[in-house]
Amino acid sequence: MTHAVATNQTILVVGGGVSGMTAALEAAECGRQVLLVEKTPTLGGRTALLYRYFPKLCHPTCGLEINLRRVKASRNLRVLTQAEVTRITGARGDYSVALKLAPRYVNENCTACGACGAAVEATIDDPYNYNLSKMKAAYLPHAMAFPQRYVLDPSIIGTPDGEKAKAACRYGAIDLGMKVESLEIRVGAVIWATGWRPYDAAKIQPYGYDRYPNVITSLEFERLADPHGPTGGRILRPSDGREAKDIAFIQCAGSRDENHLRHCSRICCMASLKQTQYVREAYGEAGKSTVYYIDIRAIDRFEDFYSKVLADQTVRFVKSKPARIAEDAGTRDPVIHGVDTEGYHRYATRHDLVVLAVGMEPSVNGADVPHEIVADSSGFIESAASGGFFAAGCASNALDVNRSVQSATASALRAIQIVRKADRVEA
Amino acid sequence: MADPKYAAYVCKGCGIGERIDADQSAKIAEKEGKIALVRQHEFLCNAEGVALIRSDIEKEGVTHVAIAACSRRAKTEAFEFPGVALARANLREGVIWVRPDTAEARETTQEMADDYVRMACAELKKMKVPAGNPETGRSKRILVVGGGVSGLTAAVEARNTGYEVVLVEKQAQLGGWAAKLWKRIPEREPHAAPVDTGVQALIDAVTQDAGIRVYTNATLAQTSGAPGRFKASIAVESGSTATEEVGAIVQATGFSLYDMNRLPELGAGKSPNVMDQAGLESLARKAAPKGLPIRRPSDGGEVKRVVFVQCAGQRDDTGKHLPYCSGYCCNTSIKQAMYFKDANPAVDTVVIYTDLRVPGNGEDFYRSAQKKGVTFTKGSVTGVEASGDTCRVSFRDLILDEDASIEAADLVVLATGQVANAGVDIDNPQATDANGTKPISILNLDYRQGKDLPKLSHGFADSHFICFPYETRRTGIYAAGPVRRPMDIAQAKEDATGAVLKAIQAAENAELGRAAHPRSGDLSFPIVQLEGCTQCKRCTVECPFGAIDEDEKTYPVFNESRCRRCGTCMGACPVRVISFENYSVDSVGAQIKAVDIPDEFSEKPRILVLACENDAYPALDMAGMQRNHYSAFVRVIPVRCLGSVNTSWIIDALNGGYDGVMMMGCKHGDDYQCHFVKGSELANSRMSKISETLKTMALETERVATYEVAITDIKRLPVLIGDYAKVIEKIGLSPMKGFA
Amino acid sequence: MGAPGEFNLAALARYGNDFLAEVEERVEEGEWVKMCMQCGVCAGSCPFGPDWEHSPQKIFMMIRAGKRDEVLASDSMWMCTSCYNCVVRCPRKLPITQIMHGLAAYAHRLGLAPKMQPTRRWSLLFWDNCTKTGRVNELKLTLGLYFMDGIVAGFKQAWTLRNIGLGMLLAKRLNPFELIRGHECKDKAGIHRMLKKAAEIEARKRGFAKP
Amino acid sequence: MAKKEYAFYPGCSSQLRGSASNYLTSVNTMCETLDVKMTPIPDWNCCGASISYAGAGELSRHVMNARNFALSETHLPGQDVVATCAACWLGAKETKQKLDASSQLMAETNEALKEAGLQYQGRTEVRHMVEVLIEDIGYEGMAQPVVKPLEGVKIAGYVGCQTNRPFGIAGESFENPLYLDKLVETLGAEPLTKYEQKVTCCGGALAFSEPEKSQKQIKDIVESAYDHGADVIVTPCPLCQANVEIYQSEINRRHGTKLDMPVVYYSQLMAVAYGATPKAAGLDGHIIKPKKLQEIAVKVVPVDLDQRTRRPRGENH
Repeated sequence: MTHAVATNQTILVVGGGVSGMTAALEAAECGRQVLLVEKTPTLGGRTALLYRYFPKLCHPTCGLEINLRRVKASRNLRVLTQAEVTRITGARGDYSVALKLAPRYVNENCTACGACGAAVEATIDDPYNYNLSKMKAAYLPHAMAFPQRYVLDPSIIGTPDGEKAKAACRYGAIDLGMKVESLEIRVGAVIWATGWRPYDAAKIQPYGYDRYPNVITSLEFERLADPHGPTGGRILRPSDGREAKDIAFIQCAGSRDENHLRHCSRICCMASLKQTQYVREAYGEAGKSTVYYIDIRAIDRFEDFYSKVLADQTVRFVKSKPARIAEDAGTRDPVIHGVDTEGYHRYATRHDLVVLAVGMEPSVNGADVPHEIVADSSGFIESAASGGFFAAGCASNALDVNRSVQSATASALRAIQIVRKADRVEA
Repeated sequence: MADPKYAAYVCKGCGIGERIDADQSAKIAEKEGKIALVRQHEFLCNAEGVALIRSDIEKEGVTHVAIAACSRRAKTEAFEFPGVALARANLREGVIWVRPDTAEARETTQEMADDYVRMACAELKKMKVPAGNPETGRSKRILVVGGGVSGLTAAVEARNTGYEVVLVEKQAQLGGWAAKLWKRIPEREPHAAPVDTGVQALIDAVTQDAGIRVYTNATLAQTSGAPGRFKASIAVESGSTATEEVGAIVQATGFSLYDMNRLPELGAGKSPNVMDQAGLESLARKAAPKGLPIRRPSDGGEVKRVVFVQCAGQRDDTGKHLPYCSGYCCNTSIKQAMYFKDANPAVDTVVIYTDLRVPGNGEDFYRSAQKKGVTFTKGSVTGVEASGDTCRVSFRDLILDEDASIEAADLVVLATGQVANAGVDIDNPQATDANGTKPISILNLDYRQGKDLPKLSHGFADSHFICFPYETRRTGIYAAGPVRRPMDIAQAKEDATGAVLKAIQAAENAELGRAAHPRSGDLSFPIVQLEGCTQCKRCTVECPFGAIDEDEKTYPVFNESRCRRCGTCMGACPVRVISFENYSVDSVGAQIKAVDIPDEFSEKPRILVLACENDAYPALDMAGMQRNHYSAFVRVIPVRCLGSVNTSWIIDALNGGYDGVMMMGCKHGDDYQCHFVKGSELANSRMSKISETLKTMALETERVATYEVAITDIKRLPVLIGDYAKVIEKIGLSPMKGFA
Repeated sequence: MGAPGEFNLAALARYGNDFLAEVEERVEEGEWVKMCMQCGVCAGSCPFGPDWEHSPQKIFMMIRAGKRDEVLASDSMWMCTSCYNCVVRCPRKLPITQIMHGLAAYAHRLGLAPKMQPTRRWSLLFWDNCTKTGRVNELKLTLGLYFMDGIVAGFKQAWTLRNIGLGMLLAKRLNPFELIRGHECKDKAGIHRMLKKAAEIEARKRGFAKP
Repeated sequence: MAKKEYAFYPGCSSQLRGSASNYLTSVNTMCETLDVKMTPIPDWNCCGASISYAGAGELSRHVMNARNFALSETHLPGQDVVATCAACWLGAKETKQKLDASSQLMAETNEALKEAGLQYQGRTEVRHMVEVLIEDIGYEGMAQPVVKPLEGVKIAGYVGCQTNRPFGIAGESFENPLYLDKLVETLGAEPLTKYEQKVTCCGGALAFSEPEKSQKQIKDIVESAYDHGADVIVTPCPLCQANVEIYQSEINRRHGTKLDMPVVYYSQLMAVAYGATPKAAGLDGHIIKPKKLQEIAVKVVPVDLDQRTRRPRGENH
């Protein structure tokens, strides 16, 4: 599908995470022509890497399955993966967009039989496990990947491994000669759904993420709990592979902090509350969770979930932003130092594992997107109603999945309003 | 349409050719499947293989295609043949990938493959290409119920998209709560000060647009019909009723404030100087436009000290007040404190909170208030006593860890929460809402299942689904704004915009006779043979979407465009008169019968697995992708929803000699994950009743088992299957073999 | 010393802005106090945290709660050893060290600081010492400190620490001649005039009575 | 004409015959080798240090520092003011920032300075000697003159507070600065990178007024150095150096410990590595003798070296 035809009645959606897929599908199911471009080799985005959603503790891949079915069923929606927008010119109702398509080295003949993966030896960091594990350099991103087609990592092109992969494929699906392609298309409206990235925990120096193996991020913790993850769903300590049963969750790791992210990332409180239930799921009464927080932001009916966790004997809450983490030289246990501000109680508490509830940073900061787009000082895009650009989901604000989908649905309508004006003009 | 012509294609790619005898499978398709045109191919999904099928369709007039290759979830873009009935036998993820590649496994693996070919052929014979719902929509107008910010936004956005709007507001004026505010919370940088509500501009846009018909002082006397042909009878002030035909509905009926008079302990009713946030807004609206300071209601005295009490009657665990958090109130108190600080920095303003909840850029707004000298105190208020013209606010200071009090507060503002105006609780029409008032119906739907939208928790008409916030249980009717979930103006506008898109989509789908989410675009629809119907009402009661009404003789009346194609009605029908063209009691029944059942001495049990196509079936696929092996004795049939499973399938299977039946559906209960809401729950209760029947058949109850399965259960499923196979081994093969 | 005339102490209301306003006007960096969000990072970061009664964040809350006497008479801010841990970690970028110093200085100016607080006396001694000649006279400073509590205590102190003194002497890091004539700036007089002026300006600006 | 020239602000403790005079000695030796000319600001005065807060007002402190700026602007135009003492650097840098940020404070300051017949234009840049080494000389530049790599010496890099916070050295973390380790490595010694007390406060400001509290800090700092097998602690701060070194005997007396850990300046390491005599490296200025360094310092310089390095150091003192 590298040759996507588009007109000024087409809506371009940038980003194939839950927000982008939603915006694209809702517009397409209203009968509009939509082109969805995704930078990575698969749709699904960040939520596909979560184990469960709060507050229902249901699985993100369940909704993803439905959305993928909708994608497969829709005749109005076309998808380009490994595609990036490099330039946008024109005005609302008629933009010309330059796309850069990275080579996959695997064509549509691929049946995802896995022979190439078995054949190559080289391994690379597995970004779908936040690099907690390695994967073959010929890979299917994950079990829910769409398109269901393998990818060759550029690092093995021109190496014997590349040739091994080619030799292993019986369907002529591997094309080592693929090059970067560029593509110029015309669209009427653009929806930015470029999502977010976890704030770089290493920058939060007092917590020693860069120095202590048993200090990890909330995103990495999701992978540890996930049966698809590097530990097959067991919560193991990076330092020694021991089961971590006494786990600390530190809120506002990078958020609400003028040294890092000024804004509140909204999701982290609920995410940590949810993760305390992973600990319970894994160990029952034997598990122990401690949440260090400033304010618990369990808004609207999320409060029910908070109350449930409050009642859980295995979970303890400490109103404190920890000052620093030290490491026990012998056991490599992280020791959290700080003060419980409700009455000023000093503590130095040892845990098996510390999970930093890292903040949400927009993946595309204002500088990287076309100048027509207005971004606030945090890098969140403020959809300018006057233009033909709209932000959806976490590109627009720190949002949970539910609110991201709302936001994406709304921006789909705004985009439709632009292109229908365009087709009026055409007619 | 021409006579059906059947063709079957057996793919040998991805190792199928090596692992099973494709010739044999092809022969089976021909002989047992009675398929005229059977072909084998080395690599069916490539361009040349697909071209072969295409040319058979064009040149040979093939109308029905069975593909024995990979899972129905794979290679969908290759195997897409518009206007052709398609059945797929899953020989890859479903057979060779879940079986060990060993000599001893070869025989059972071959049997597995052969059965799936038989099943696909049998299904194909029972399939028709759906023609689409004949009862298509006529109207694409959008009815908006409620004239507050959410409703006004919905109306304007619908118009901007080119759709006509009918707006019904029960009050005399438009604007709702927002029109009662002095200013609103900023949503853009610098988040430094309250901003204009912008509601007047919205009102003007609506009243000046000829494409929007506005009814004020009006309510819905009745709403009938379905997407594309809703009929709304609107009772207007004069007493007369107007009738409007609309394609879809946005319900933006907003909220009522939690009644502060239920909070005497916080001084409500004890002094006019104790008020809720709305009370303070009206004081501000009186004073601020004239540039006057807000004065004390009791005596018009100067206001020197204001205390804001957060979570007043909210986040309550005593059961007396609202258990939830309304989310917007922290920002609102910050905004209101700024009313005072911006006018006169000398006024003391204290916000007493337990958790300050200002997500996102609210943090900047919080910071701005601190800069202006608003004092924030983490504490829990224990009481407010009025004495003369001031109040004493007693609280526990949680930071200083001591009991404290603020004397001589001129105003005390209680941050009370939002109570949804969501109409009557259809499950319990007599129930009163959180304010103790008995709600009256808003939509007055003439639906068999009740007058209003089903409610979720705490009386809000929300969606239960995290990924699908607009999923409604009443197709074509979408809740927006605080009726759905507590929210502020900015969120309500966003929400209303999204809801309008869904409404437009529903109207468009109705016109084309297509299903709405989650089976978007599905052209099949339930067909009922009324002559066989026994008026048992199960379908009308059990339909999760209230799609089926009853006529005066209590026969079911299907409203296809309300229907979501889950098949729950089909599963419910004891006399099997409900079916879809491409999914019916027969199409599944035939697959069950097609399986070759070895005799009781073979030591080869057969276990029927009915798997939800959205979670259990993908999980089985992914188990295969991970090469997690499982028993060769199972035969899996994907179903739209466990709710669509008709008990007759189970009975027929057992009569036919199957040794056991595993039903794999989604989690049910409070946190249900069934995308048709009640499907898995209904299946579960139906199966609980089946044990009687089993006894009469002299069969062990273990022969039918239901499981809650999640899409992530790629490791668990093979284990479940293995364990169940052991159970069957233990109780022995079915005595029913050979009787069928 | 300036009793804060225009601040109505009598009617100092709990959780009112009176004391906060006083701090903002009269204490170095005092305008930052209101920006604290009570996260507690400063409290946990202070190396001398275990030694003091009120953590910085708690002192900020006490100021907002209008606890004027408790704050100004507190020994806590005198425990600050100027390590700036709290400053670099504060998520609201409050100059906490400076505020602690400012509060201490203000308490001292009002004569409310604990009289025998050793750091208060040490601080005064130091300033006095370094401004007398423009440079610190380390020997006089040390001796001055020893004899702060009188001759006897001084000799005791000097005796207990004699090895250190001796060591420093041997290491040529304590210069006995400093007693007679130590380091000093040439323009002492200029420095004194300059500091006198600075004190006047500061008093004028912060509304103190003339020093 | 030297490669680089700076206005030198030695500060009270590290002036001649001050408690850190050996710091000065070693800095001079080091600078000579690096061909860096340090001209003391004529008639410079005390910064007031952070501890003077109770007596000093805000403005008085700024005025004290501004006086030094004014003097350097007049007498050493265009040269950065370079301090070797953490407290001096911090006090001066804070004043510099405050005055840059507030024209009012600037005016008030100059109003006061006028009394001493001075005026500050606001052109001065304030830097620490460590910044000069890292940013102007660079690690390669520091490595180049090494004639006696400090082989086999295990060194704990103790940064302390005020060289590290609130300003710190550009590009270094407040919690885990690495420049001392890099420097130690540059000089051929073995850095103890895992040493976790590198930014612990020595309680210097309260050494006199709250001795037992500050000595508790010192105890941790020294004991941890022993735990990591250190031969010597290196620091950039005269207050840290003094406190951590001289109170060890007192701590031993109170706690019955046997602490005897030498504490030296980075400049001393460099001087020794550059071939300076023990005296020129200020090694004689210690209560706890840095034996390992002395051994290296007395070793004869191998002859097969270029002209520059064969010249004996420290004659001009």
